[in-house]
Amino acid sequence: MTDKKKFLTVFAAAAMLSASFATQGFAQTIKIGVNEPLTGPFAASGTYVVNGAKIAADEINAKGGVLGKKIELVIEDNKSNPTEAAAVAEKLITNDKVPVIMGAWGSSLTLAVMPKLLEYKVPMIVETSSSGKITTSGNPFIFRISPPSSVEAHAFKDILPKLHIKKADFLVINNDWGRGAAEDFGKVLKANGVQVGYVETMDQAAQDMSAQLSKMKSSDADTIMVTTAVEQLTLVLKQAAALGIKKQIVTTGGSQNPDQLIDQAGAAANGTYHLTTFAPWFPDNTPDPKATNYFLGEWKKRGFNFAGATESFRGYDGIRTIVAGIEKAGKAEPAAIAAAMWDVNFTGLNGKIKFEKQGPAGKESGQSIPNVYLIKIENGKIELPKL
Amino acid sequence: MLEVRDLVCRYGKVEALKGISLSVKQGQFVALIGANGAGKSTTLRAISGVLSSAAGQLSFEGQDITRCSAREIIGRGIAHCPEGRRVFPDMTVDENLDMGAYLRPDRAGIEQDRERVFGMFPRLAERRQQVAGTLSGGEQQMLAISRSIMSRPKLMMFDEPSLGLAPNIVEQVFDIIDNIRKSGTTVLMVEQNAYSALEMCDYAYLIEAGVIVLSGTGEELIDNKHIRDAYLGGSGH
Amino acid sequence: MKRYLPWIALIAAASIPLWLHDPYILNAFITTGIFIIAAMSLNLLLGYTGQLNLGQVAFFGIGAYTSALVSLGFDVELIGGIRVVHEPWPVWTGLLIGIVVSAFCGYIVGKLSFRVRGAYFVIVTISFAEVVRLVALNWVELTQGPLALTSIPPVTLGLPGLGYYDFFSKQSYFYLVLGVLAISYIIISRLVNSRTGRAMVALKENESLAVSVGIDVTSYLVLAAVVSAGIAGAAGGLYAHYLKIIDPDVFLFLYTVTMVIMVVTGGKGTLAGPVVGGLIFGFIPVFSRSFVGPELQWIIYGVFMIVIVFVLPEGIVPAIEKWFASKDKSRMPESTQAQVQDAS
Amino acid sequence: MTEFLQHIVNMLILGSTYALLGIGLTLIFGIMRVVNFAHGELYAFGAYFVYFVSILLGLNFFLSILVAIVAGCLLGALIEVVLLRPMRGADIDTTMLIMIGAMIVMQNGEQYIWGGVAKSVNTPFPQAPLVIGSVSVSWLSVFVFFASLALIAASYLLINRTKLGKAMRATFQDRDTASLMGVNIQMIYMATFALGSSLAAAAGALLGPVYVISPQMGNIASLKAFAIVILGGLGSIGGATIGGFMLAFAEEIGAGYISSGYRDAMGFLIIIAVLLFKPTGLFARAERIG
Amino acid sequence: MSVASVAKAQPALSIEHVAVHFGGLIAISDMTFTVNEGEVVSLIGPNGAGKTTAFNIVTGFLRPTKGTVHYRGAPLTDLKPHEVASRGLVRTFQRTSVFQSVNVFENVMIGLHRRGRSRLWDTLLALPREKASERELRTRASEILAMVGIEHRARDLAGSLAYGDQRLLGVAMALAADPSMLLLDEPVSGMNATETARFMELLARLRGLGMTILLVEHDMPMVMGVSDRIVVLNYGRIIAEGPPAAIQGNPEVIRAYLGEGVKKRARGS
Repeated sequence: MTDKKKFLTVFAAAAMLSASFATQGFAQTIKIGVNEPLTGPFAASGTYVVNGAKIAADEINAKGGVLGKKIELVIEDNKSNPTEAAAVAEKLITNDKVPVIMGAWGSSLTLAVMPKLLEYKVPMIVETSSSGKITTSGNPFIFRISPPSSVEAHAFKDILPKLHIKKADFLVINNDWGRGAAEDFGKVLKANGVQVGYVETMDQAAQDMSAQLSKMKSSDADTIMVTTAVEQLTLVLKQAAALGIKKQIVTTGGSQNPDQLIDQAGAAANGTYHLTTFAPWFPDNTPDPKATNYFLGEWKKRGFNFAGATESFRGYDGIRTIVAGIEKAGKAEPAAIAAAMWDVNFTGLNGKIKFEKQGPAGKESGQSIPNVYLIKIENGKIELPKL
Repeated sequence: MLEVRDLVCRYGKVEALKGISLSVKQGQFVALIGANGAGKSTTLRAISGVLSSAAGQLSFEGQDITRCSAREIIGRGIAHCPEGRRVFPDMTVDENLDMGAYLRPDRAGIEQDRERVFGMFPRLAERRQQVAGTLSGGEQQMLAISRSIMSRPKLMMFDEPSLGLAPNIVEQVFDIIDNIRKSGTTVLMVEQNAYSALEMCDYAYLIEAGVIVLSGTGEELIDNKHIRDAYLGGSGH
Repeated sequence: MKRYLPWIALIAAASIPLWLHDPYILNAFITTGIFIIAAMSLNLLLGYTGQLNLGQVAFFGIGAYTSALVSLGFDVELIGGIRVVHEPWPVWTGLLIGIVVSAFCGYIVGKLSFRVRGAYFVIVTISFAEVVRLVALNWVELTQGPLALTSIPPVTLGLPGLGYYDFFSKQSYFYLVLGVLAISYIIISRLVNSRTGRAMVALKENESLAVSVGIDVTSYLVLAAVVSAGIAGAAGGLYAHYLKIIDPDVFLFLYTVTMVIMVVTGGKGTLAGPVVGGLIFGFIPVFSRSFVGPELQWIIYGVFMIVIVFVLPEGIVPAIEKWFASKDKSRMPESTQAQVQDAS
Repeated sequence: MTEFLQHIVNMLILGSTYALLGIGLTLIFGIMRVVNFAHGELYAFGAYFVYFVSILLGLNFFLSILVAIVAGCLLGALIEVVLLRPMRGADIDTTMLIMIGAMIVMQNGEQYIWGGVAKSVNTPFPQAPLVIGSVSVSWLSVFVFFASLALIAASYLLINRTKLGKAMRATFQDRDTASLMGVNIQMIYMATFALGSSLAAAAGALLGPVYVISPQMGNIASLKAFAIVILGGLGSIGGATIGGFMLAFAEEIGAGYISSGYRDAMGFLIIIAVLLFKPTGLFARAERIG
Repeated sequence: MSVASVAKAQPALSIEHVAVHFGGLIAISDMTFTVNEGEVVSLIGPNGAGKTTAFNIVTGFLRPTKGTVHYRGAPLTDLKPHEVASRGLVRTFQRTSVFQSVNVFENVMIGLHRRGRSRLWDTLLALPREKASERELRTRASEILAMVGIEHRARDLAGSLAYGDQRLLGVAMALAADPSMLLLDEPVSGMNATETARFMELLARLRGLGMTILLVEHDMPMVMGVSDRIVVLNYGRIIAEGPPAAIQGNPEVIRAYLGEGVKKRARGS
């Protein structure tokens, strides 16, 4: 009996806490679905994206909303699990009747949602995932604002000569993102006369990479190209330093969160280069300094740590893109929004957001090409290197 | 000293003891004999608290111990040397002895008893650091007895100490038990080797199918034909 | 009465799409149904032979990958330069081949791993699932690795020249899943109520006694593993063609845990157990989603699971049966009564 | 050769922490027959506790490791009393399910409290590595290595030399006879679970600062711990120690010379091979009949 | 029962020079004896004498260190337990010899396993052969239950039966496995006098059917009452063999059972 009582108390507590999570709905709103991982392995990044999205929503509502209505984010957790991501999309579309979605963070999550978009003909803004398949598989409801590895690699071509790389090893996370990056960057390197040595992978959950790094320590490459999320990257840098590796390290992917790196990897982060798509350290160098400053100010006001800004801006831009689409469409209906997305053209935090067609003719997906920056961490500070 | 009244024990559906009464007086050597499966071991297990009784009373030194746990019972001074020796096979001889003295706080006394035990069993002294599982059957039995001694019991209960031992070892074991009793410890022994037990004991109970059918001094019982029938099945059954 | 219960349940389930028009709930029924099938397959091993396979998800995933690859086609080069090219086949053949391949893997795993029992068996099966996951992750040429197999076609039935029926709509897929579920249920119930099932129960209860009456334990364990793997493979195939994408995440340990939860809370060793447990734990997330934050949904899930195990350690279905039995004053399930009456 | 030496050094450091994880689990399984899926969560708990005490409360780093170990011990005792004691005598998959439930609750509790963003702990050790010849290793890792060895030795002494340890071993070997000796079996169970938990927490407290601390860190720790325990044989401390080093060796060599993608597969392949050829693990004695 | 009436004195089971060592421990040192067709032989001896070990050797649960076991001329030594059972040698166990959580009728149905004819496909497709086979098995099961006299408990869980009835059910299961020879391990231990008497009647009936029986038992009156011959084991070797009357008076046997006075008592009694 006492056990029962105890659990009842827990349930009561759970119900009370839930109040803070419940979304308050009111009749005259335009709903926007947000399908992000809030639990599971990708929870940290997913939460950042959602926080960025909330800033955008509040900003837009403060300015009177869109089409005379306020917007309302319907945020659902896809548990970092493809089955759930698909179920969440279904719920958002059929239960909450959202006309447009932002999601679903990672590529496998996004790929799992895509058939649902086709089924219900609802557009989705893809804010994070980088797999080439997303925009090339013929799903006309996909509009991506994050750069796939090929875009990044293409931009890297111009930076490449200045880094004086002769031979590079790759250490990438063993998922679509890491493997895609190794492939696309490998192509660009080879095309520009740089040799490619080892291509090593690390499991998503792996914490010890010293075996892979020891192997690279004794290779004759001068550079290690690393692609992974910030947590694992921190470990790679720390472990590389511990192994006494003194090679040039360049990271790709744009979501490494350099501030967190400096904070957590310390001196091990010094001298490393990072390809990034948003540069909040130099707001005046960003494409839209005013927006950047507003966003960073809000971010700070809400008590989030600065480091998260490099991830959350994607959520911020994602919602702004959606609202721009709704405005162009003139009504909050899926088909109209999907059609209007092609006309969206504004400056986001990381460059122009304008969709180009990709994929098989007649059912192309949209892909926006953002800016790519190379930054360097030097003495615990972030610099735009003068190359 | 030990008083057992109308003890009933069950294993699931099977009533193993159907109301056993017996008593052991201070300084006495009491034997409990009977054929296999008669309920001898069950009686000891019930007394030492490993098995809970379904009905009846147990008292020790005038105090009721019916509901006491095994830990409390050994704390009161009843040691149970189980059937089949049951030494801890992967622990050394020394460690097994330590386990025997588990509830005793007096380090000096424990060491004194350890020396005493090694005096009694020089073979064990030689094998102090050997793991018990590698000892011979006879050595294991001696270890099991020593382990019980280490708790400094007032009453020692032996369950089939001769089981599975070669005849010359059996003789040695009985001598040891006899010595323990001579040193003043009260003994309750379960034994299927009836004649040896009867010869050694002051008083004996014959148990058959969970019931005490006969009791008396060893001398009285040793010539009783009923004993042989109980074991080998006779015409009188 | 009890005999007709499964049929009543089936008819009730079949009526769902007629009155339920919420696609989200229907979607939840479909995915839950798929996991119920997988849980039923686990129950055959855990509930009837007493072997806990914590790598059941391996068969689920193998079924999913095989079915997807058969219907998508592939082109791989094996060691020694042998090139294997496979042109896409109709989806229903994919499902069947997926079942066969899973069952075959079940045979291999059963043959090897039933040499160990208890906790050792549990760990061998976990290890097997992990190895299969890593193969799926790293054999990029075949499985696309983490890039996932996408554009998996929906299930179609039919033959060239005779026309096809495709299970594209949610309603039709619901019936497909329900059909496979019913067939799996019938297969398992026939199996466990036969000579084979008695042999399985016997070896679960007391292996020595079972062999002493001439039951060849290993062969029945392997048989159970084969059938169980085949059914899990069918569930995996349904999953792949419903979600239309699979990646190595289908081998997540979490999925096996989900199956175990469904089986144990529902009541292992009962036919209805996985169905009841599956419905409960399939729908807890659906309902808790609407009023509780993400982490708390999980916490509720975990707490609820512990509560069920504490309150009804044998599972829900046995508890209900006992309750009815105590009301009826007749202690035996009806099926056995029927047999006895038959016999006398 | 240089590379090989570096791999060996990596293996020793990794192995020592693996061993620590494995010992806790093997004790719990060996004595209590509980498949403890929450083991990894106690590892994560230890790591978070160090973060909490040393960063948020600002206590000394070494002291906070000690505090985390004690906290892990208490939490283990609590779990045993609340979740396992009432279910004593239930079959192995029932208790396993309870521990899976505890795992889900704890992992999401961590995320609820700390958020999903990984935490890191700064340590008083210099960032520059210790370099000996061609081999290089961080000072923190050196500390972790020796601290792990010390903890392994301490648990070995606890089990072999103390009264409590002897009672645990006696309970493991023959529960009934142990209770005849006056051993309080309930207390031994609680102590075992608390000890196993504190070792897991210790591993987390030591490794948290080496790696980063996230709610997911327990998953992989549990999986590795199971692998180690199986390699070494259930219930054997020495076995778990060697198993830990073996797993680390297989992973290092697998990743260094075969394929990093199959790094984690190496351990499992060895396990499958070990169980098929020597089903009781490499170092366990065959269980006794009766 | 499909027991052929073979002329007596023809050996059915022969155990030759069997020895069993567990590590250093010698459980059986050298054991040779035979059981003839249709005979009831009891294997007795004090606790730990090696009786159950001998049973385990014969039924394939243990491999002998040395020696051979033949049944009806064919060697059994390398067979697995279920293979031994299918040669017609079926045993019961000392303690739990029924499936506790299954009902009595199903227990016998499990015992009938070997006699089922249905294959996997018959079962899955519910073919006529499956039904026929099941019907046949059910009839058999009822017959066997009636024979041992517990048909009125058919629907009860085996675990809920009185101990004596459980032992009877154990024998019923063994009988269901179609034996030509039964090996009963302490069948009446824990039974009361009435139950034992009933059991002895059952044994007599089985014997009348020509069944060969090897018995391990502690209940001496029962052993003396049913056995044609008794084999006495002590310390892993045979110390006496012969008809009940001879065994009862054998001083060696008495010594084995009752021990001998160490000091006061003279040899023998």
